[in-house]
Amino acid sequence: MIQTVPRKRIEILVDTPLVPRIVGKLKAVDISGWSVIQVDSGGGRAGEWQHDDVTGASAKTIVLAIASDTKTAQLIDAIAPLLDSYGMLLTVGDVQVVRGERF
Amino acid sequence: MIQTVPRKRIEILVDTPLVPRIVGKLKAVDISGWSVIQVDSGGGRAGEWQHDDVTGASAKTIVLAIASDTKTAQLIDAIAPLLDSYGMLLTVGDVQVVRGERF
Amino acid sequence: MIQTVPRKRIEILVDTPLVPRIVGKLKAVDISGWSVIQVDSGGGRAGEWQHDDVTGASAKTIVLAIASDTKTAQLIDAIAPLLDSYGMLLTVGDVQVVRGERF
Amino acid sequence: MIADTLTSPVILFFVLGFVASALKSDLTIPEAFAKAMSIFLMAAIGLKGGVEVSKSGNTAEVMVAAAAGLALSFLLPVLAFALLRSVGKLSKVDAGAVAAHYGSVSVVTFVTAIELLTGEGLSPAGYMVAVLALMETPAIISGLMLVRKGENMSGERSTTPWHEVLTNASVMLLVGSFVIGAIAGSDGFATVKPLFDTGFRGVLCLFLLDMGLIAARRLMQSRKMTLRLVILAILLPLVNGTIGTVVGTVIGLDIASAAALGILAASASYIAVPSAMRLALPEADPGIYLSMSLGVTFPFNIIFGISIFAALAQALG
Amino acid sequence: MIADTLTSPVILFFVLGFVASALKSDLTIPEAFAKAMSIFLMAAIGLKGGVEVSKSGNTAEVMVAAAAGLALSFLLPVLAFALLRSVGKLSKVDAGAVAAHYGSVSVVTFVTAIELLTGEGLSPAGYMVAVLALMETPAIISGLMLVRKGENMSGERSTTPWHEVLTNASVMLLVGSFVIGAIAGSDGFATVKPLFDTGFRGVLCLFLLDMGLIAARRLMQSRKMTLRLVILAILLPLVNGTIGTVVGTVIGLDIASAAALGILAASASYIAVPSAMRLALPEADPGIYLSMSLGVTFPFNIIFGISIFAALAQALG
Amino acid sequence: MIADTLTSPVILFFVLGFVASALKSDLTIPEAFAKAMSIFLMAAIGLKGGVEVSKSGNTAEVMVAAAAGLALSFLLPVLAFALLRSVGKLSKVDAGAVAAHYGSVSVVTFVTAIELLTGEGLSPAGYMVAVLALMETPAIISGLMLVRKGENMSGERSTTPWHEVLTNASVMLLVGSFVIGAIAGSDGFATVKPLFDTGFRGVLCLFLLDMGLIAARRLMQSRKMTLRLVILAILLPLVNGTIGTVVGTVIGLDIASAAALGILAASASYIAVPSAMRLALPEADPGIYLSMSLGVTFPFNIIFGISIFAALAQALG
Ligand SMILES: Nc1ncnc2c1ncn2[C@@H]1O[C@H](COP(=O)(O)O)[C@@H](O)[C@H]1O
Ligand SMILES: Nc1ncnc2c1ncn2[C@@H]1O[C@H](COP(=O)(O)O)[C@@H](O)[C@H]1O
Ligand SMILES: Nc1ncnc2c1ncn2[C@@H]1O[C@H](COP(=O)(O)O)[C@@H](O)[C@H]1O
Ligand code: NA
Ligand code: NA
Ligand code: NA
Repeated sequence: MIQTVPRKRIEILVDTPLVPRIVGKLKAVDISGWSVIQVDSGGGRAGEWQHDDVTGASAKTIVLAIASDTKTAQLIDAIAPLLDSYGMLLTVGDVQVVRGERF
Repeated sequence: MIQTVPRKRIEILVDTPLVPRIVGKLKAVDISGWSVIQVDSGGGRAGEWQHDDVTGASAKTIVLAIASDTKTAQLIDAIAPLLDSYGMLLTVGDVQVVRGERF
Repeated sequence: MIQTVPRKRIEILVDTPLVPRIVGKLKAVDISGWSVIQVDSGGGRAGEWQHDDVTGASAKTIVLAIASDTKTAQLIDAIAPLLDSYGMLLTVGDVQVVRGERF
Repeated sequence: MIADTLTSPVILFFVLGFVASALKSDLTIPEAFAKAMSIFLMAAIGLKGGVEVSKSGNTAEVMVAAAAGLALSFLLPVLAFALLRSVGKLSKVDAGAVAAHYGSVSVVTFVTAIELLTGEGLSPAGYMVAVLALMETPAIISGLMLVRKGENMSGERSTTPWHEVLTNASVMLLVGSFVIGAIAGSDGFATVKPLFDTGFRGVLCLFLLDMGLIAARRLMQSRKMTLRLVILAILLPLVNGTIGTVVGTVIGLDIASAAALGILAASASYIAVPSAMRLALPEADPGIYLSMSLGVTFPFNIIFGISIFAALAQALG
Repeated sequence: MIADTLTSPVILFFVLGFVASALKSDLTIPEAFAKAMSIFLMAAIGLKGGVEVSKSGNTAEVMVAAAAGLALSFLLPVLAFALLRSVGKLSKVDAGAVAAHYGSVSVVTFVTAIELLTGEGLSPAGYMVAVLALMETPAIISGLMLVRKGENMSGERSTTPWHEVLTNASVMLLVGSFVIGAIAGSDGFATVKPLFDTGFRGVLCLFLLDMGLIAARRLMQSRKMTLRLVILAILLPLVNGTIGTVVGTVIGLDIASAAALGILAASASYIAVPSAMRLALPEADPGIYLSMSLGVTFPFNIIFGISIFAALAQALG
Repeated sequence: MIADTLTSPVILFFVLGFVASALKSDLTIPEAFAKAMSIFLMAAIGLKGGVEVSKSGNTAEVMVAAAAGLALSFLLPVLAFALLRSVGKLSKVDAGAVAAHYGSVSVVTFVTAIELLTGEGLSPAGYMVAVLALMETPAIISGLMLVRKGENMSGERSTTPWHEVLTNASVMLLVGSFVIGAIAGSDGFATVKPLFDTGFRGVLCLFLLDMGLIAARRLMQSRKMTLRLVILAILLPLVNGTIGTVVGTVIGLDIASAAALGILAASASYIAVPSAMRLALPEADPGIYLSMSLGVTFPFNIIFGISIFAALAQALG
């Protein structure tokens, strides 16, 4: 049997211009990697939106990171104060990572 | 410690032209928000496909929504009858949402 | 109540040129379907990257597949030997699939 | 004209795309670029049509052609539906969905026809662009009516997507640019002509390259195509195109415009109608209607259909 | 000039986009294509401006115009801030964010103005492109200073995004192409002119089609717009544009260049500033600044503002 | 010629992109647009090459040039491999992967060379486009053979991606458009010339702007580049380019075509080969081969290489 390790799957939905800030936080708590996925459109309390590159300011993005429980907790502590002003959505789920000791 | 609340992460894979219908269902059960991600290609029983904008009709999309257990159950009841004819794929996972009381 | 079945949600982050290889592995263990999502940018031990179509070689992609426990285990066995050389990231989570007997 | 067609760069790029896709090459056109080209082509023919109408202004003829186009789009699905049910052995829902595609039109087929016909000295009238726009969507309504006839509809399916039909993107763009062309006239158009006129044929080449790639891929990936359906995907354009050309001749259109009406009737939609069908008839199998219209009928019309209906219009005219 | 404006294809495509979006049509321009067009337009006007400056080389006049532009971008937000606080009833943070937008400029408004003015025989000087680039970002600094004045800043918010301000994409591209145009001169430009000159107006049409779609969507989706804000989104360009035109005339610019300076002052950013504000003032509501600048001020300037400031410059000049 | 090169808008846009990226500006070209431009450029040079060949038809010379190109693509990796192992201290796998890149060619380097050479009155023969297409992929095979020599291969790695090599997108497009150009001839080409000829240089400017952005980013993000590798990334094009120019002269090509063959030999692939290597040699580090070919060799060739091999061909010819 191949070895798997339990890790957290962190999903941060955030305005595209703020992605560098989030990546900064990830690095600050020493999370080893992240992946960025573009969101096309959506809706919430502030109304509906579509991605348009002309004003990139209203585009949204998902930052996905796999991390250990400890680092996840540190990240949450670091990001939580920004949640309201940045209008982010931060979810954490459980996953098994195959050969994932390094994360 | 920052507070997290348990919520459902609903992922609905659906043909792009049908997204407005799904969003309608989400609103009907009063789910507060959703995000739409474009799928690039894939394969299933009906064969393989690639996204092409020329005939948008065959493109597929993921609608992602974070919601409470109750609303998730309502959504499933509302969408299930359409699953077959629409060829959708509907999965529900558990996540912790940071400061997520509003969802 | 609508019936749901427990399944695995497999997420494979891989270099775009290698996607056909991964799809081959999925088919080999008889997983019925998959969906491919484009990743925009990211960072890891090998540094940061952005998607650019000019040299597609450095682009990354997520292959998403819903499968039963058995097939998931088979897939992991088949893919694990490639993890290092391909630089893949393979995570497995639990989801409930609505009317998902076929997966 | 077939010989000219087959050495035209426009058609050769289509063939190149088709061959590359058949060889499973990794050649692809980015979707955003393909969509941009189709927007460009629609704006360009819309503008040109509008400018021409602003010059001639033969209103009676325009009204007759428009009425003929509308009638064809509404009625052609009835015949197609019957053939698809009997010869094609399709279910009611699938037959209705496919029939709607054949009543509607393909903008790129029309644009290619204009290019090839003009190359032979046969320029269709400017108002044919308006006829094209008018023929886009009525077939959606008749396709849905054919499916629902005698049926006790309930739930989701009973809604006709009126809004989508009326504000459809290509209709908007074609009609909008047509009106802009008519308002701006030759002088106003002169200022934007360098892009919309000079670049037109080259863009069409690259767009048809993409269409070749997509058509061949459709054909190879479709698992639902039977021999009967392939035959119908060639028979329907022949029948509809003949009807269209004859109608055009009878109502007194010039030879080129009658040929253009024939080609519109022969062509099958692969943009507006599939989206509408996915929404209004989700049970219909997209694998069938896309494979027929994109995989078989489109290539057939581009390579043979245009020449056939041009010859027919000349014989009749 | 208003009449000419309203029959120009460039403006009519904007109207078409606006109408299509208001009718909730599914017509959309792929974002990659829209961004490509804006890159093209910026490169093209940058090049043309540089080539013209390489020919004339009236350095003193250029310096004066540049200084005026810088001063306007820095100072206009102060007036705007006061109006947004008092009349607009906005919070300090929102008022500062919006004020920054109105101090900065809209490249497309400028480009459209150049086209329309040139069509009337009023060609602004080539160096106005450099003024445009200079006016893009100073307003960001003053907007942030207005918010922070008298405030005890802490944490994230206290950082000014200097790097983003200085290496901003449109500034880079405008200044870069301007310099390339100045180095290459008329002869060097001749080799690339077919694309950058010939295609210009047509591309502007398609880009304004997209801007119409986006502007109307913004307007419909915004829940934060009050009547007061709508009025300010029309009042601010009128006030700023008048100041700009007067300043231009006073410092001795020719009529066309004074009008162009007026239009720059009247226009509001919707690319550089929103991104900077999202980063530097995340608490400010993007729904407000984007709706005002894109949804109201942009259409107002395109359709009325350009003609108004042209007329004003002619009256003053 | 260096002086002309450095004031050419084409090169200046490359420099602008490089500088913007080095300053970490947020200027980016949408990928779909970049890919669209590269498709356009390949279709355009393919067509032009084909049209020229249809006019001249000097078959013997074409065959000799083609054979020389094939031989260079197959054999240049052997020398490169030796240098990369000894001087570069690379592992066998990495050396083989890099060697394949230097045996293959860069389409954009070739296109830029054609533009700059033609500007100096040195037009390479039309058939050089076919030589370019032929040189794209043989190097992939030799690179893999060098890695596998004396190795007991097993599992995944033992498969050569023949299908990918033969139906590679750029080969398909170059060869396809070349054939279309040859079939259509001057008359057929005339109809699409406005787009493919008029727009060519301008598109090349914008494409090189993107290449500048990408090259500088590559260089900054690469953590694997050693000084030895940087030196090799300049030495290899010098050596290969000299070999190519000499071979071209020896087999009797005209000066411009010999220079073009030199530039092809000097250039390194950054599209076809990286993808093939990722598939066939996943253990090879993409950070190395992309940084060398895109980050160092490409800029070197664009700015210096083209002029060097043009001078060499003139000295020899
Ligand atoms: N912990 C992580 N979470 C999410 N994505 C990751 C993670 N680590 C690596 N990646 C992705 O995988 C790519 C390669 O990682 P690496 O092999 O560590 O350079 C990165 O550029 C990211 O896109
Ligand atoms: N419950 C949710 N599930 C998924 N995405 C959401 C949810 N709520 C908000 N979003 C996303 O976050 C964006 C901003 O939400 P809001 O701040 O509520 O307007 C929305 O436009 C969606 O893209
Ligand atoms: N097991 C699966 N995991 C992920 N995506 C799937 C799966 N099955 C189907 N899909 C997606 O749903 C589409 C339609 O599936 P099907 O109805 O089976 O043809 C496929 O083309 C995939 O994009
Ligand atoms: Na038809
Ligand atoms: Na302003
Ligand atoms: Na080479």
